[in-house]
Amino acid sequence: MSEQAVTVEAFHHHDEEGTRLGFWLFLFTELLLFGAFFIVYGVYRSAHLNDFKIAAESLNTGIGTTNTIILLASSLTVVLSLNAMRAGRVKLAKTMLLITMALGTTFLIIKGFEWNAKFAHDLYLQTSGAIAAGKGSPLLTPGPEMLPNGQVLFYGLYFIMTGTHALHIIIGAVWMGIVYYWIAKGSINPENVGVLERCALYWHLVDVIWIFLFPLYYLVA
Amino acid sequence: MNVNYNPPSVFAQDVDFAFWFIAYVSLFFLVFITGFIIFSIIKYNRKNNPVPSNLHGNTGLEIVWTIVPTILVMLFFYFGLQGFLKMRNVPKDAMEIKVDAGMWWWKFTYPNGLEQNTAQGLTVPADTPIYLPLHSDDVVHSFYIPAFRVKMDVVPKAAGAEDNYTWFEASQIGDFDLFCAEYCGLNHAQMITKVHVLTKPDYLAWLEEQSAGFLKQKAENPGQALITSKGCFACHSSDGTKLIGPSFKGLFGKTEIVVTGGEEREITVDEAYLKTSIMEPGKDIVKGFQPLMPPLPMTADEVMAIIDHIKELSE
Amino acid sequence: METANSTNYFNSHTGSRWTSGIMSWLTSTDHKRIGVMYGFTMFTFFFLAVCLGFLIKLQKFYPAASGWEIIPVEWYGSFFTLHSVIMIFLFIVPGAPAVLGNFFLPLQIGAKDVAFPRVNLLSYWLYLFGAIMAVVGILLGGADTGWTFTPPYSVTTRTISMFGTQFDSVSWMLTAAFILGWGTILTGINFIITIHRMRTKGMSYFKMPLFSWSIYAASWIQVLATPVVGITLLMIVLERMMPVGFFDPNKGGDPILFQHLFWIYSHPAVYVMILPSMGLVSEIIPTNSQKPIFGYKSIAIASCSIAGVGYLIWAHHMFATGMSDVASIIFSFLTFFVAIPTAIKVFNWIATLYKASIALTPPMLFALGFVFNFSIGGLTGMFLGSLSTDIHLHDTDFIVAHFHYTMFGGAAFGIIGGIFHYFPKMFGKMYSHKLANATFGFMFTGFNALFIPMFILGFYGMPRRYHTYPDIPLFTTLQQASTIGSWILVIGVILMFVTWIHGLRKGQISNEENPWNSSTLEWQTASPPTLYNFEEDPVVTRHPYDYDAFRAEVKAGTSKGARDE
Amino acid sequence: MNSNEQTFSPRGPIIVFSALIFLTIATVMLSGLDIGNIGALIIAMSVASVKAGLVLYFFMHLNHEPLIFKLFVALAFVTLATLFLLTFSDYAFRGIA
Repeated sequence: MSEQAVTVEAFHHHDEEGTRLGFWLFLFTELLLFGAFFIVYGVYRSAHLNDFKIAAESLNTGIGTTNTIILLASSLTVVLSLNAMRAGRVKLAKTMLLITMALGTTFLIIKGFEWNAKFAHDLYLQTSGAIAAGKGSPLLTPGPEMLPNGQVLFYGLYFIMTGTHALHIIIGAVWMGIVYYWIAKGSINPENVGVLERCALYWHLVDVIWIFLFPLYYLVA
Repeated sequence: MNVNYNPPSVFAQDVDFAFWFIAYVSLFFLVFITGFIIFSIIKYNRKNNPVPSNLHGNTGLEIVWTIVPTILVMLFFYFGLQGFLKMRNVPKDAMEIKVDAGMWWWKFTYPNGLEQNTAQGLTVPADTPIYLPLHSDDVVHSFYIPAFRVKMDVVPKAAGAEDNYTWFEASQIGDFDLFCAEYCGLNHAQMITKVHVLTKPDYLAWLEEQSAGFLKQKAENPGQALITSKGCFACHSSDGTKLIGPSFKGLFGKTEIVVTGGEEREITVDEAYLKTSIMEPGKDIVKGFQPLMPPLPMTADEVMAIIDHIKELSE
Repeated sequence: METANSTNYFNSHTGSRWTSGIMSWLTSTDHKRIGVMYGFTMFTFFFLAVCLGFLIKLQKFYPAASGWEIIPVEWYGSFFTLHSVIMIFLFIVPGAPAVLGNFFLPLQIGAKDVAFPRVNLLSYWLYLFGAIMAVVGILLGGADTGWTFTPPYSVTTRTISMFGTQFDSVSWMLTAAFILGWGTILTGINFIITIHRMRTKGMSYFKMPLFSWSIYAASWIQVLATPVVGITLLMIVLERMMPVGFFDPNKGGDPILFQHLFWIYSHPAVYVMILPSMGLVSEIIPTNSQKPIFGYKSIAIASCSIAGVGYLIWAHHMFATGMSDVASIIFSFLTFFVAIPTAIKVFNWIATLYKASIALTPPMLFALGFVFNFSIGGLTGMFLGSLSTDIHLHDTDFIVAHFHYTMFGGAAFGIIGGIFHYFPKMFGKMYSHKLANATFGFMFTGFNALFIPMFILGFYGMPRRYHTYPDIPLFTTLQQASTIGSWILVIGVILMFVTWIHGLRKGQISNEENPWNSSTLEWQTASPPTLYNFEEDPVVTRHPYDYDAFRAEVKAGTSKGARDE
Repeated sequence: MNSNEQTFSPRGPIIVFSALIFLTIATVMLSGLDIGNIGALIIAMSVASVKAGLVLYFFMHLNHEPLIFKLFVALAFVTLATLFLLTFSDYAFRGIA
């Protein structure tokens, strides 16, 4: 081949709508990913209805409701941030973005306290200190110190599903921080809101998932 | 191996009818497709036919080859369903033989308590429906008798969940292969035994002869019975031969080097050690062996009976 | 190529600081370079897996009683697992879409690149990283779960390392599969958006070539099914590392639920593997027949309906697991509906040959070989969709033969035929047709000799994944026939590599844009294609396979045809 | 999406937010009612679906997007629903407890 190789500027193709459509497709993959969790939850709930109810009683509906409202409020602020940016009010957009991040962090802190309370009651994944110590031997004979199967499954799913959700909140909040920095730098501006828009879409999706997680864990008791 | 053109069990004819029906229809289409390709290659070769037509399609033909396959596959479905319904509906008067599968053994438990292991095989009377509940405590196995067209996975289930089942009715005397058909680890290919089909009188005589000895031994030496029925001999010999695991012969009281969590230490085989090894097999591995033993759910009494028998073998 | 100083993708590229050397490839966002890189990586792994397959067959040359042992029993599980993981996750799933799809989808629809070139490069990196992780992991630890990772075995197995190391290669490999999954998801998103947003002027949906249609259908499966299996595999990792028990019966879990979630992805995934190959065959057959493909629209719609129905039939892999009888009957019924669009496609392909002007070029041989093999694969699938026969044949060598007929005789023959078809366009060189024909001869003969005996073995009850087999004369004869077939097939595979390497190094330089005289758009650019694919954006005015119009264009000089015509 | 929203008005989003809060409180209250398992599940899931719909349609601006976006969203949800339905064709007829 020719020795005089030349590098050419990356092919620029501005298609805001196409990019957004692509981002929606990505959001569907997130939806289907949680979908698998929801299927597992649905199957085990139908099999262990009473255990699921008993276990769900140990979750605090008040905390769950508070967190739902916090997340909904953060959805509001992020949409306001986007609208403000579109209307050219950069400062307002930045403020709203900061509030969103703060609300996300509050959500995580409350979630952390909630988890901590469960750990204190030994409701660690395996649900019992005695059993937790025997980890690595998954075929231990069930004994009296162990919770019924249905409750074990409930707590396992609770920790994994809310944990995965919290991970998404963290990713969203970090992304928002980066977006904030870009707004401050000016690379995101009223003429170029694409990244802010996608960040907001992601945040809303995380909210949508919580909208389903909330009744399934806090309201089924 | 018994490969019978007229398979020796009750619903096998249905399976084979569906099989050969699909096979002939498939063969017809395969011959047609291949023949047409070869015909075209010769007739419409570029040399023979340098100017192609500009044929885009033909709606009538398209409709034909949508409808014809639809009808055929619905027939395939119907014939498959027929056999399946027979497979899943166990006759009321069926005799129950419990099947347990483990890594890498079979155990068959008769209504009177008689147990048969992999070496002995499954002995059944002819012309009698046999109902087989399938139980596993470790991993998924699959109970497969090719000659009878019988197969069902042996799936470990949660407490309270129903075990899988299957049934068959042998219509011919003889020995037939019984395989494990689901990959279950190292000795998957050794999880093979035989089904012995006897006439009814022969079966009754066999049952009486076997049961008397077995039940007596079980009462006298529960440990040995357990070791046999739990399949321990698949990996642990009683004569000093080194198999997958250490031999039981001379084991008790022996000094061994074991690996615990990556560190080697020297121990003496005592009751406490044996108990740990049975309940948590991955914990202390005797040097030179692989951590392969599956934990088997057992009561404390059963564990003690086994330890007692290992002591006997060591004397 | 018109001028010596024109820029093609070999001497200029986009998105990278490096101007030459391997880094200029590894960091380029040019879809053509990414496609070629996928090709090289993928066929390297393919060769490794072929070697493993060869050893697995050799192991079965003599029955158990002979004491014959090529692969120690401790390693056998790892061998077939590695063989299947490489073939499925590293070869066939990315095969046609990532290599030929990346290279030719933008060319076929007249686009400059894919919609997200940088995401495309990220997909390749994820693929490379996941692939190395899987292969290294399994070599260090020797995971022996099979590619289906069925619990509880996949949770409890503490595998025996080939090198005596303690290494949790099962978790490692599951994580690798998760990463590979994200690579395919991103590729899928990229292709869907490319097709929706970047078709050139006049390229309406029903003027797209059929390969693009098949890529479109396959991409939807990648996007909507892969996340399900991704998270399911991670649940197994969690079970191995933490005391949770989603699928552990001792903690109330149901192992069969894993199989549902696994097949929710893995059944549609077989259509990710086969659809693009069907698309390639739909390109090769009309080109070498010099006439329009028969029933263009019904093939395009059949691609989409195969993808759609493919979602509804996953549990036909589970008739013998003890799921509810109702579910078995529903899934068996639905399964047959995927047979109908498949049958339509096969009939359309052979009808295209009618009154054609057939040239038996190497790609055409592979395409016709595909039709034959895939017909066998599809028809034997009928036995497995039908309930009672599936119960008997499930988990035997019959299944192994069936899916090799669809995946190797089908998908891989399609990919290899596709590469022979597009080789002159990708590299601007022509391989030796004699070598290519010999490749086909050995591969086709060897493949059929290898797998036809396995149908019979399966019918007589030989279970799959057996390290050895009982000493039954019928088994021994058939196994030996099959093993000898594998030798012929391996010669074919080696010849294939020889043909390609010879073609790349010594092949006659052919700057012909359209050596096969094909009517579709990708042949109208230079060979190898220029940097942004087309000198100016092409405008499409006719049906992609309208050969009468195409011949008129060539005569009028508005389209490029084969030089010798 | 229209980029011709030149003036900023928080009114629309705040109305949607108020509806979401109302529905949240309503679903918590309704969960206290004794209407059986299936009934409670149907109510909780219906309310959640309405909330998710509001977020998708207004906050995520589906209302301003072309038809293709709506078709894609529908396809994703239909897929998920199908997976649920077919999985339960097994579990609804089988005891796994």
